Amino acid sequence: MKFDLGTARQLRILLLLLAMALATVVSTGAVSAQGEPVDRVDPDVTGEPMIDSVAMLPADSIPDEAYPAPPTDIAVKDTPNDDGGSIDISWSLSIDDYEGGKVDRYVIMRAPAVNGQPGEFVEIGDVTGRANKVRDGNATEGEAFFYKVVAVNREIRDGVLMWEATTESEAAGPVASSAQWFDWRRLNVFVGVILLCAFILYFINQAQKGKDLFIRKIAGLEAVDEAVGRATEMGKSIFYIPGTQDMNNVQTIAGVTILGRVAELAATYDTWLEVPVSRSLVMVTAKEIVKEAYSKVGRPDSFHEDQVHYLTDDQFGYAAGIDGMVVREKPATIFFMGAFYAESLILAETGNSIGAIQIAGTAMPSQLPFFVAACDYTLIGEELFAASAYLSREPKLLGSLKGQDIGKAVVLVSIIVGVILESLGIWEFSKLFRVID
Amino acid sequence: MSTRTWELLVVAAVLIVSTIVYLGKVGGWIGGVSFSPAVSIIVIILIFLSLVWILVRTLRGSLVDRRIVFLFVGLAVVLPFFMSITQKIKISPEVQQLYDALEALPPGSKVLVSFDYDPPSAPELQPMAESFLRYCLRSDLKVIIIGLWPQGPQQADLALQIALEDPEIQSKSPQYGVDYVNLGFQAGNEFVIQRMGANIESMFPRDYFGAAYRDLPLVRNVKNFSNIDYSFNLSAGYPGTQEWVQVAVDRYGLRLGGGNTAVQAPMMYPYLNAGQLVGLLGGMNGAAEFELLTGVTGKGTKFMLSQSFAHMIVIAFVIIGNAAFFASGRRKPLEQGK
Amino acid sequence: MRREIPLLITGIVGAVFVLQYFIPHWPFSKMNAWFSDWFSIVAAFAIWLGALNLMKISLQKIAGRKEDWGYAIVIIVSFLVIVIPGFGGGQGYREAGTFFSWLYEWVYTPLSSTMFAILAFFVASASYRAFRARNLEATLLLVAAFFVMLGRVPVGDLLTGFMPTGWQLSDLAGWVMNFPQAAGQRAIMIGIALGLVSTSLRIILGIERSHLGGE
Amino acid sequence: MEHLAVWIAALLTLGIISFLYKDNAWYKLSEAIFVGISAGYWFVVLFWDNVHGKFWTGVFPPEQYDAAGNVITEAPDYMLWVGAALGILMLMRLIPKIGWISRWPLAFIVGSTSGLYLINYFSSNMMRQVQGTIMPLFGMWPTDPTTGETVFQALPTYDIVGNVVILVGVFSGLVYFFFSKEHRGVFGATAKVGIFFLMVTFGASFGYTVMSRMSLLIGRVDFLFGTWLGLIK
Repeated sequence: MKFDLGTARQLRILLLLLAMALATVVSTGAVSAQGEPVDRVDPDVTGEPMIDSVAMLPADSIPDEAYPAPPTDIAVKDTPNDDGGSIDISWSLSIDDYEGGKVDRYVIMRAPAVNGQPGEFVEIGDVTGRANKVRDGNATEGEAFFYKVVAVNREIRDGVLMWEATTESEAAGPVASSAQWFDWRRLNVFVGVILLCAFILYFINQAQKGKDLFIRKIAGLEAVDEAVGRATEMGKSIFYIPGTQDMNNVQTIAGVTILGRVAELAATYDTWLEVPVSRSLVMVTAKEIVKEAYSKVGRPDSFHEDQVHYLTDDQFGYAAGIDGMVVREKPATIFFMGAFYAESLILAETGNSIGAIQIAGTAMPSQLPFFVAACDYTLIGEELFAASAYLSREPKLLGSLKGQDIGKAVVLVSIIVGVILESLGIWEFSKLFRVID
Repeated sequence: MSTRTWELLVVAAVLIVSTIVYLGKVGGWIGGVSFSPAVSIIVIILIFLSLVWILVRTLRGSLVDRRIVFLFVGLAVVLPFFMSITQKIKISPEVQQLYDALEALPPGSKVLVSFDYDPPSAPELQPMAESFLRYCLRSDLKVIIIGLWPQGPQQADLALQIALEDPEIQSKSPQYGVDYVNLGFQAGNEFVIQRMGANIESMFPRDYFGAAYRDLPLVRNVKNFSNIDYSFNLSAGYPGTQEWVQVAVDRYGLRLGGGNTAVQAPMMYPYLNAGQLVGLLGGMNGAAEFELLTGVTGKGTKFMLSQSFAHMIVIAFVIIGNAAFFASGRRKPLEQGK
Repeated sequence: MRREIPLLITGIVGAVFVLQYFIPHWPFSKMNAWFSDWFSIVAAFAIWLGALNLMKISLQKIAGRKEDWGYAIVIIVSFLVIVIPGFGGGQGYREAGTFFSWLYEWVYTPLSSTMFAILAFFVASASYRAFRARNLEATLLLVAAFFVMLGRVPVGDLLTGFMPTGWQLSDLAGWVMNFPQAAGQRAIMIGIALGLVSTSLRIILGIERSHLGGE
Repeated sequence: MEHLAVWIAALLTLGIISFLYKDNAWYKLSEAIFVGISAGYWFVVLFWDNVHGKFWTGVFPPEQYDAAGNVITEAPDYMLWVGAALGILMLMRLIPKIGWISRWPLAFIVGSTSGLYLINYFSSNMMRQVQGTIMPLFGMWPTDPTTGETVFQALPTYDIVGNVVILVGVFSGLVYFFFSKEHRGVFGATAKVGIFFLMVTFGASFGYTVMSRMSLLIGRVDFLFGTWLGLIK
């Protein structure tokens, strides 16, 4: 097998895109690597006594000692690893800010920069006392701003706001938000994906060079031939159910890929294959695939448009439809390959009750027990994805299975090493796998 | 008489009896039925005896018709509705965790509730929705409702109506738009979650009733998930808790509790174990436990007796099937009854 | 051309979707939103194909007077009964009080809920007929199922009330769910993730292409 | 109307349930209504939500005014035309001669799905799960804040057993999924243990599914005997 033009071009484009991404990452090297998490901003007042009415006393009647010390060390910076429009503000708490102290909350003020000097400050939100950072998510990208943090002490008696004593910090800035070209918090995922893809591509390449790759027997797939053969002997039809999800589910894609192999067999044996589907897009795809399979084995005339037909998008409408068809037509063999939900049970039990040979495959853990119980063979999880490679025996696809196995080996080794290190009190290793920052 | 005649007679009888009962309900001369404890016990004994009869039949070598199994399931679910037996419900740790996290929220915290289910799953999820909303409104938590399933917001509306009937909540007279808001449905599955992570308004420019996002005081300043203190996802499939974990929790660090149909719940345990979920309500049982914690008895608790009976029946049938299987020398297939 | 362009589209779109995860900058930050909108719109167009197909099959049944052709008429009529008020009702088609919402509440909801509910019967019948302790694996499956079924309803603790706290059925069920069950789920999950990554990669690179059909 | 509604709902419910007895005319009628109604329902909903709600109002935003009467109409989003174009290409399937064009939107959907799934599953279902499995088996090593010393703090037995079970389960379960090695010897034995764990998982799933299904049936019974016949107190 050789890469044809289409694939080679695609590979080149992929590489180009990757290179572009890397280049931009390098060129904007100024991006900070440590994206420290910032507390949530709560622009609304939370956790404070309810104010029913306001009876503000004049400012001169507020006792002097009521004014809190200002917050200090206001630090403003562009939020790292984002697409711009956001600035992080942090500060050291006012020395009067402690449980029962003189700070109820902090009000954040913002002013646009005019010739490098702050313009008019307006309130943009507030946080409760003891909080020392917020994120301003409304800072237009590229515009410079100054920020001030105001400590607020309030007197509330019986739900009536009596007075509000405020002390402003110094203004900090100017700072402008900008967008970054690489999210450094996701570097580990990036490396992981690249590594796994590299394993897979390496073995695909090896396989193409003719290296013999061993793949163990998968019982469910060994039985496909037999199941199609039995339908032929009995002169009955084969049903193929590619799950109930749409083409935006990889399980469905795996399902329709396997359909291609089954359709080839059915066409070879000249056995009627029926594919009722529950999504229009799946219908479109499945038709293409079955048609292709029939012409591949030289029987394009045996293909009927209605072999693949749509019932309804509705899960149970679909199940009810299939149920009726199974009971009335009594197929000899039924395949269930793809993503299933609750309907799996109705389908598998009904098929079982008419005595059909059933081969199922899904990566839906909740539906596996029923397939395991009511079907003759079941492909569990990853085996579904391996199926198309296994059935086709195409070296490229088998190579990718080998690559997956290497990925699995890495996972196993990492788990063992990680558990040992962690049990010895060394944490750093497991952090390599963290996804949240 | 032929089978056909019998069948028609039964259908006619069912229709006539239900018409009479219905007329009785409308006219008010037939009320609710309730068994006395003695009758309840007799009914239980009868069910048990007939199960023994099935066991004997099966041991003799033929599986009973599946319709008999169906009949038993029906009885096991219907009869407990009329029995008055109270059960002791125990709180499981995952429900407790969810409740504790909720309880720790200060009043005024914003809670995002996503309704990702449709009426068929309502028996399991609606009780959870009702008691969750009731708890939030009682504790002065601000509730923001969305739906990733088209029917979700309708279910939310139904649950809200029930919650708002609560006298304690009525005394607070919560206001739409200030204390709770229903942003409606948006198509796009996990993409919706992802875009909410950047900007919620861009996904829900108007609420379920057509008001603009920026005109709703509760959400006016809620830009994205960083402004949400807690979230709860009622899920019956795709898109659901798995997508919320993958996108909202893992990418945006949202704090998420899950309310799942029992079918989905087992898949959520690895997420729970890895700390991606703060707690989990699984199925009717989870709903009943949560009701117990929040101190309001709702449908979850009411339905638990039927649930217990149904489980017992299923277990009984597994045992009967296996007893026959072993008695018949293991491998020999049983004759399919008809 | 018929084959190369789709392959190219798949490859580029796939690669962009992988990259956008790592690149917060415009236009990658927007691509996700665009693609999701596009997907919704394409799906809405595609259902025309499905609906037309359903109508065609039903009409063929009626025209050919095939078995049960009467029900095909019912399918077409009920399709029209909901579609006409659905489109005729304008934007507020599903507001409370409309005929569409009435159909939804009193026809669609009971039908779909009951479809779901009759699964309870099948599950019981499957337990009676299919779940056999044939070997050690099947026995484990059954034992785990027992623990969970009994432990998750109050009756389980009633039966094991004599046991000390922490060893009652609900505790055991909790243990099964939290540890062995979670471990198995996690193994399946990781396996599926690997399979998905590999399948997706093959699709993006155009190695797996049967879903696009032939020339 | 209310009486009619509840009767229709009840009769349709009984119609579906009657399938349990056998395939019959009442069931077939209910089924046909269901197939038609549900196909129509999604047809309508997808049109309004996606074609109208997303596309139409996106490219032709309706005029809007804020409380002060200022125009706040959103700018049209021209990118949505691409989606419509893809959708129309999809419909080309109806014209056999140029039906092949419909592969373009298909390729688009398959491509975007693959890319998105690749990343989502890799990060959440692999990286995160590996991280979740890596844990101290026997205890923690916290640092005492007063003395600065690191001390060993053993976990309760319950957690140690649990941790070991998770470790063994995940490890052996993954070994079962190895495709490129024959299940023989120690490797085979580990894979066997893996199968045991998978079976326990399936058993638990089965138990939970029973729970779920029974709940849904309970919901219907509540409708029939409560809402319809009013027999439940």
